[in-house]
Amino acid sequence: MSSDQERMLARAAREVVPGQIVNLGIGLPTRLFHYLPPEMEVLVHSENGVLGCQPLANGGEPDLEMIDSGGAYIGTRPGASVFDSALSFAMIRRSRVDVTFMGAFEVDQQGNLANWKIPGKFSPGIGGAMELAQKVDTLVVLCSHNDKQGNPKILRQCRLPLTAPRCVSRIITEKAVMEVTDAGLEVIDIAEGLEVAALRAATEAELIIDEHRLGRF
Amino acid sequence: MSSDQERMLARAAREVVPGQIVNLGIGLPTRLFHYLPPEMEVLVHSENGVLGCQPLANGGEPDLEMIDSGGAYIGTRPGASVFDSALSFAMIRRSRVDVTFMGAFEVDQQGNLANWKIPGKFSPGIGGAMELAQKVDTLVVLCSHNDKQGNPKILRQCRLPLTAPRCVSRIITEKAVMEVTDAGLEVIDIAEGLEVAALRAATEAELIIDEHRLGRF
Amino acid sequence: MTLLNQKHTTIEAAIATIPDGASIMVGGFGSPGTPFALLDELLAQGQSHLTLIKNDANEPDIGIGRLIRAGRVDRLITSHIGLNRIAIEEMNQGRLAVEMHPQGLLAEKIRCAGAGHYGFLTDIGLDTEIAEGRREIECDGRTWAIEPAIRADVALVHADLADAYGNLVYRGTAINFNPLMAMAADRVIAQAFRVEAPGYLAPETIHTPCAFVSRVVRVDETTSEQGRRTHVV
Amino acid sequence: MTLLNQKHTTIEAAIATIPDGASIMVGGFGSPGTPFALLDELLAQGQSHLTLIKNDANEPDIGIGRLIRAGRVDRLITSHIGLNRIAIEEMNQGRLAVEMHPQGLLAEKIRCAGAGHYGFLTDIGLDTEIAEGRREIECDGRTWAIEPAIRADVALVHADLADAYGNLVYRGTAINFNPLMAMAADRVIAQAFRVEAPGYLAPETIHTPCAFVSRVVRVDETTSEQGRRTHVV
Repeated sequence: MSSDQERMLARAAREVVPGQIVNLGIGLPTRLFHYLPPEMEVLVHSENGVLGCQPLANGGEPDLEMIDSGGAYIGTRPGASVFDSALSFAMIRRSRVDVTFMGAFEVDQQGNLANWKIPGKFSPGIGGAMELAQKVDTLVVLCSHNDKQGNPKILRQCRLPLTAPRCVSRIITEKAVMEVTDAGLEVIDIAEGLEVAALRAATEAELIIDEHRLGRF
Repeated sequence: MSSDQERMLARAAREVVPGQIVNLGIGLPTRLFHYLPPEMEVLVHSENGVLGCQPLANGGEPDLEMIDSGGAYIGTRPGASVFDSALSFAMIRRSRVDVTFMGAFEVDQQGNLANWKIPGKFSPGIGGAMELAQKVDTLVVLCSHNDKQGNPKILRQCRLPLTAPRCVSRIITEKAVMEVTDAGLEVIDIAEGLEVAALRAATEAELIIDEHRLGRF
Repeated sequence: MTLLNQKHTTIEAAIATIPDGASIMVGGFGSPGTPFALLDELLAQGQSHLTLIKNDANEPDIGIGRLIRAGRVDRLITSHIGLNRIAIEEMNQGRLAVEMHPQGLLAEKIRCAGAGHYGFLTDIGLDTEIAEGRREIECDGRTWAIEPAIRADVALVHADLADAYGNLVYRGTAINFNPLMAMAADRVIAQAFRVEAPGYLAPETIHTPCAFVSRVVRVDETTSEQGRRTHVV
Repeated sequence: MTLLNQKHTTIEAAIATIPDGASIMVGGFGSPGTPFALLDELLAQGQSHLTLIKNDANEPDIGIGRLIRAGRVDRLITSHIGLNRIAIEEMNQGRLAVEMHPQGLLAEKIRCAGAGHYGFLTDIGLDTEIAEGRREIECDGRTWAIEPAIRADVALVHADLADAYGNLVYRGTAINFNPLMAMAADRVIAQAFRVEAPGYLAPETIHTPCAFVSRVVRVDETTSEQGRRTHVV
């Protein structure tokens, strides 16, 4: 994992309040697991049917019937429960999951999210992302600021098929932490050492920046 | 219990095949419990959420959280399960209950059943009767042939609000066992000592009777 | 939602969050699963103009029967009230509005709210009196009735065991409507005979995961109605 | 339904009841809960033109991946097939018809058939690509999509423990779609690591009551994929 990713995860962990129920999407968000202190009373929900996931102890023998939705073998912490897929998504649709962290192909200044399909290239199915995006109160996107070709992923308007409209609360990239507000994308934190002009140049969306209140991470 | 009722229950018990799942309605049908031999592998379903009810042993201390839908304290037999009301009725609507026995205010020669409401007099609510009547493959009505005033209960056409249309398979009264067929109500068995003419006189519905094949009970 | 570490509280504090006019789901089929202690506290605190949603009306002198007698219930959504002559009288006198549903549809309407849907399409009760007033639609050449989900502000549920996060385990036929109501209400208050530390309950044995539960209180097995009554349904 | 005392049988006899062209629900999210032994027997017996309903497509060399590779599957109803490149290829080449649903809707459509309804009304996916082709209706001033239930001829499920009547207990995240599919298919074949005498399982711990299960077979924990694979999802 790159140091950028480590910094993003450490920042993302600060979004979690003790006592919350948290869902972690496939990819980078799953790694957030390791940034929540073990003593912190947080239950990690995984949509395949478990509440209270915990990283498997290093070298621990995996239980072959215990995985998270990303396919990793997991353990459970005290207070954990397992249940069927209908109950798991009832929990999601009833907004009983407090926060979900997800990756993104594109996210825009209205809070629209696209992270499941690239027509003609990538369409393995939407899995559980749509219901998580639409129904969890706080959705935090955790993604690189630009794609591998350097194109912005933080857009004025998503071009790919949406996972859900107007669902994103916050975006955390290696360059900035942004909040989706009625007025647009407000930058809360900017990466240590990064100039505001450089951030704007790497971003297609309009950014609202108050340099006096800007945090660093 | 009258000897008529005992005879009806003994006859009704012959409708049950080992290995079946059986639901017993409130009132007389509940008593059928005691006519199924304990060694017979039958699971009694009660719609409040139990499969595998068993009469409480005489003088046995009741478990205050174990009742059937009629409110009687019950025990369970090997293979029993308990579950919530949604699952209990899923079982009913998916026809996973093989046979249900019910009382009746009125039943008619089309197999219509009325057993839940007497407008202006009796309307405590339908409870679970409607779904049982509509969805269980074999519905056996267990009722007196006439009401307390001597009026027929086995009619050409029900007059009270229906529990479900065309749902009854068999009717067992103290006077006869009748099968609902496309041609009408066919008498299978007649009470020991009862004349066919007397049966017809006590019945409003048209009865199909083949005296050569008539059983006695 | 309530934070996990703030759910275990007193019965007084839990019930004090319920306002006048609240819609309240109440677990139980007859006595088993009825949260008697929570209901008695609600009676003591005095909330009124309540809408109750319960399979039945208990009996005149226990459970929601006491609330109905005390004139605290404006409206009851239920399946069968045959064991409570007072509720029937109040209904017939027009002092208690009663909405009746077939029992399985009532369970499913509650579960449907708990699953986050608007409603479901059923063939139960077509061509009967129950069908009156229901909206019907054609799908795949057949007629189906739309049954809207039933939600509530509050659910009061009874469990056998709980942990401090609000995970619940029911017992016997006391399960009935409790897990469904725990999904369907905005605020869920659970009573249990024991409230253990998280980790006490095996993950596979939990009937209602804590995500659905807002408050959990311990009630005494020997002094609540659960431990004494021989009345049922 | 199958009589209680005639459910415990051999894997060969159980699978032999499945005809060509059957629609088959298959439990499992990734490997946990996938009935590998039943699927391998289905592969061995040769049934073809199957419609499969499963959360995912397993991986190319295990579970339903083997059936897809062998050209035995005409159609797959699923939520995500990202871990099976062969299934994606077959789909892109037009040799495998794939119908995708959001995972929670797929679960709920199956559960809805299991509850005996036609369908349910949801707001999930309104104003997205998923909404295309769905019928929508207005209720209480809002728009809802009709999601029809999904049923099947057969369900193949994996349990940890069973009894001879077909009562099932699942373990860990191997629960997932199994109890829902057991409700929704006309014939349900369950595999379990142990099949005990009725009475062995405590009534409160049973996840799927035997009423929903047609056949139960014991499979060996150490030789089935459940016991060996490290592949997941």
